[in-house]
Amino acid sequence: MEKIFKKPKGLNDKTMHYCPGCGHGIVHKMIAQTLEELDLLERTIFISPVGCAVFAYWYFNTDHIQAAHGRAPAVATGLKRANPELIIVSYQGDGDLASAGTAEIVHAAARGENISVIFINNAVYGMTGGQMAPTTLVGQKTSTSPFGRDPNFAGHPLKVCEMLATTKAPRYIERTSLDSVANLNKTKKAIKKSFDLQARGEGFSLVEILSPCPTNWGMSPPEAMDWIAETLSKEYPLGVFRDERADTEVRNDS
Amino acid sequence: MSEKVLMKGNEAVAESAIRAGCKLYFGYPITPQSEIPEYMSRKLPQIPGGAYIQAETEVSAINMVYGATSAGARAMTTSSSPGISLMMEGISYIACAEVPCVIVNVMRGGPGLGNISPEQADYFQVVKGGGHGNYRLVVLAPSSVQEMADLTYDAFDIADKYRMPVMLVAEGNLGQMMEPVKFKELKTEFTDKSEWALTGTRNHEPKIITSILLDPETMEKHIHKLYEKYALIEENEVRFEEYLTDDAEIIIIAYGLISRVARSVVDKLRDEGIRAGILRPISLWPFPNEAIKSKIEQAEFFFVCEMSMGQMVEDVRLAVNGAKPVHFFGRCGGVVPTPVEMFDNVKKYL
Amino acid sequence: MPKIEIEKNVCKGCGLCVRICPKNVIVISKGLNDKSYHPAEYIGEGCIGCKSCALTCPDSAIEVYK
Amino acid sequence: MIGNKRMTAICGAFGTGKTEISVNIALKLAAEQKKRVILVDLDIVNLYFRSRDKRDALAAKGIKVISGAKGFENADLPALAPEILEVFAQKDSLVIFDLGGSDYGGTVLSRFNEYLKNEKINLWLVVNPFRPFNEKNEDTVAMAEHISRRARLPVSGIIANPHLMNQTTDALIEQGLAQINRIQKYPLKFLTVMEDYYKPEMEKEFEIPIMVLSKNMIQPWE
Repeated sequence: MEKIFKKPKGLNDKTMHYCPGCGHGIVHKMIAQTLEELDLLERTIFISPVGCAVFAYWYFNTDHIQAAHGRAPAVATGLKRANPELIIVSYQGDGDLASAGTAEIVHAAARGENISVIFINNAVYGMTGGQMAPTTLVGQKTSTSPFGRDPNFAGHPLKVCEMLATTKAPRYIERTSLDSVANLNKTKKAIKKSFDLQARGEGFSLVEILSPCPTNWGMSPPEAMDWIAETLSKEYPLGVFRDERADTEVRNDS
Repeated sequence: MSEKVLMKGNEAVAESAIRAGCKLYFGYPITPQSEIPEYMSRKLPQIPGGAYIQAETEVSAINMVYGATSAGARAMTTSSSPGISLMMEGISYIACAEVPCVIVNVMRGGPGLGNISPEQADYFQVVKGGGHGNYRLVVLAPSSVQEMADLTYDAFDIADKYRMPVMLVAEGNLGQMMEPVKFKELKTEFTDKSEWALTGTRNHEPKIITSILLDPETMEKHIHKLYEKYALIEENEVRFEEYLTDDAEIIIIAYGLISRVARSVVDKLRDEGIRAGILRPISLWPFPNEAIKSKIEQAEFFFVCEMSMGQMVEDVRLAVNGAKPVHFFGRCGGVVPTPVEMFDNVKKYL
Repeated sequence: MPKIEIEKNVCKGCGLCVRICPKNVIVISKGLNDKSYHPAEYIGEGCIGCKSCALTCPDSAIEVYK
Repeated sequence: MIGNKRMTAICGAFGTGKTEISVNIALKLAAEQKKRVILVDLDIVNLYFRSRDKRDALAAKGIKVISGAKGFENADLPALAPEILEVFAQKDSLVIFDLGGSDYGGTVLSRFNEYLKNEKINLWLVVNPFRPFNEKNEDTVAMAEHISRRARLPVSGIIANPHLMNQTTDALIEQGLAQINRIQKYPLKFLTVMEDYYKPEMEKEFEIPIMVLSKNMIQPWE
């Protein structure tokens, strides 16, 4: 009998600190599997964000750097420009990427930095205790939107893939989810495509992953997955937002 | 061609950084230092492995430096006062994570947006902290274009040696003025960084660069380790220059460009038979405390001149510790003190 | 016959594998593991080796054999 | 000096001495007292050490200075003053344009192309081979070509300004001038020498007209 699914080499044996049913663990595993499959583990620098994944470096068998809130794409830029041989995995949550670090992510994308951004969207601030995030849905109750997000005061959710896809440089942008077998497989495929493109030097890619936060949503993990399928992915449609190589011809004015 | 070239202070910083092996520059334009990114944007793309990146903000610029130097490269960023304020978050992270880097602050008038005229009012910010937490920066203050070049070159070595950020501070007019300058040779040998730099895990166990230490005892231990390093720097890296202080009864203390105004004041005082001299701190941290203390006995008084409301003067007072009077004269808002008014102010205390 | 092995003391009992299993052959155990979670448990038969449970497991606690 | 041209624009790399030379040309023309002299500071690139700093001193010598919007001389705000247009209307005036440094100095001039195409104008490139980006003649020529395209005007001559400030020597001037002389593409109009380093025999020795510069931009400790 052959073992057809085992723990990837990119992860060590520590038990992750995440809550039961948290999406971070699922995505960490996919990243590690993919780096192993593409034989990129030894070249990878993983950038952990500020958020629940701040300690991601406890679990990966790769080099690691921890970035300030929102700054991971800037740190990624520096690393990659210093050593283009490195594979840069910039891992960010929605508070980190879509709030504190909007400037960094927009401009790293606009420059077409040859990095892979894995963006975990769970519509809430996890680490600090379930406060409203830029991605929180209208009407969603959080510890700082106790009556539900009111668009008259707090505006509407920020859609990162759609926003970044308005710039020309990004090579690949896709939104996936973790709520079904089909979507798990699509997520894994998207991560693999992103890393592969980076290894080929093709430019910036971002995979946004709709991910459960059962604790702060106040749901059991299975209920949280159902909520992604029924509610969250209605606000954030899944799909590919960019999959083409940008025009890179240099045109000098006189 | 001549071995010397005529350069602006800002250009000298840029050229000297390149000679020190800095291949990566990340920055954002701000007057009065924009000649540095302009120079870098012309030169670095021509160097193998070199890159000039115009960051979206100074916040990003310092974090790009954090990434680049973590990969073992020599990298720098430069800005002027308001931009340096934006970098404070990153500087604190870099100090804690023990990564080397060089930052240049070509200071302008503040607070707030202030103006583009020269000032020295960022002393507190860069010498006393600025960012959060327990850390120090090595701060170097040149007074000529030649020193802009020399100290930039040295700053990279100091940063690598101690694995920490080093900041060069210059007044706006020092960045803008032109003087002949001679550069050092292109540096080709560097400190071995393989112990800590992020290069992938081919030949070693996973490495981590971080500034998060959750456990209070671990954090305290780390801060103690940083301060042991700082004690070593206070022992080894103090820099200052003296001018006619051997027999001086009036010790003028001034740094940066204003020390050159002070020099002409000392000459004028000497012409009148008044024994005055200058002690010019070159490293603002580590501060030349011992040098100042050694002048207490001979001094009638100390006279501190700054282009601020008086910031370094507090460190002078700490060093003198009440043993002799410490007088202060400063102009701020971008006004450069003239030799005449400095002279008149010294004479008030005679 | 395909089968899965769940590492009992790594499992946090989140139930995502139970939710996703197309053959309903995984259950939450009544007993506790070392970490005081009720871990997931393979009922011992009916696995088709589809790997869905391993794919969804956040703690990489499941290995699949075929 | 300026020939039969009513207008002269001074361009070149950063810090080659454009402002010093512009001010000196304006002073010399004003001293001749033939026509009204207007100095236009079009340096929107560099905000320190610009000729507008000397506005009052120059006004006393009969030179009108037009620079950034009034009241904003110290601002990091490179706006052009609307009164610039009057130089094209006042046909009896002599005009010196002090352009910004580098390739971009020409751009601002191009903004006034609709007026300039009806004017007689010198576009002179100041070269100091001891400055970055002027160290090699091919870089200097490339810059001249770039400025010319930007300004939509031909570069009509070079002003040699070889110096190392207070470390200038006769030998250094000679060495710098010899290098500039090797530029074939543009005619060398004259050599500039700061008054402290000028010697009357230089004119003969170097076989070139010399404009002696008086120092107008000084440091507070000088």
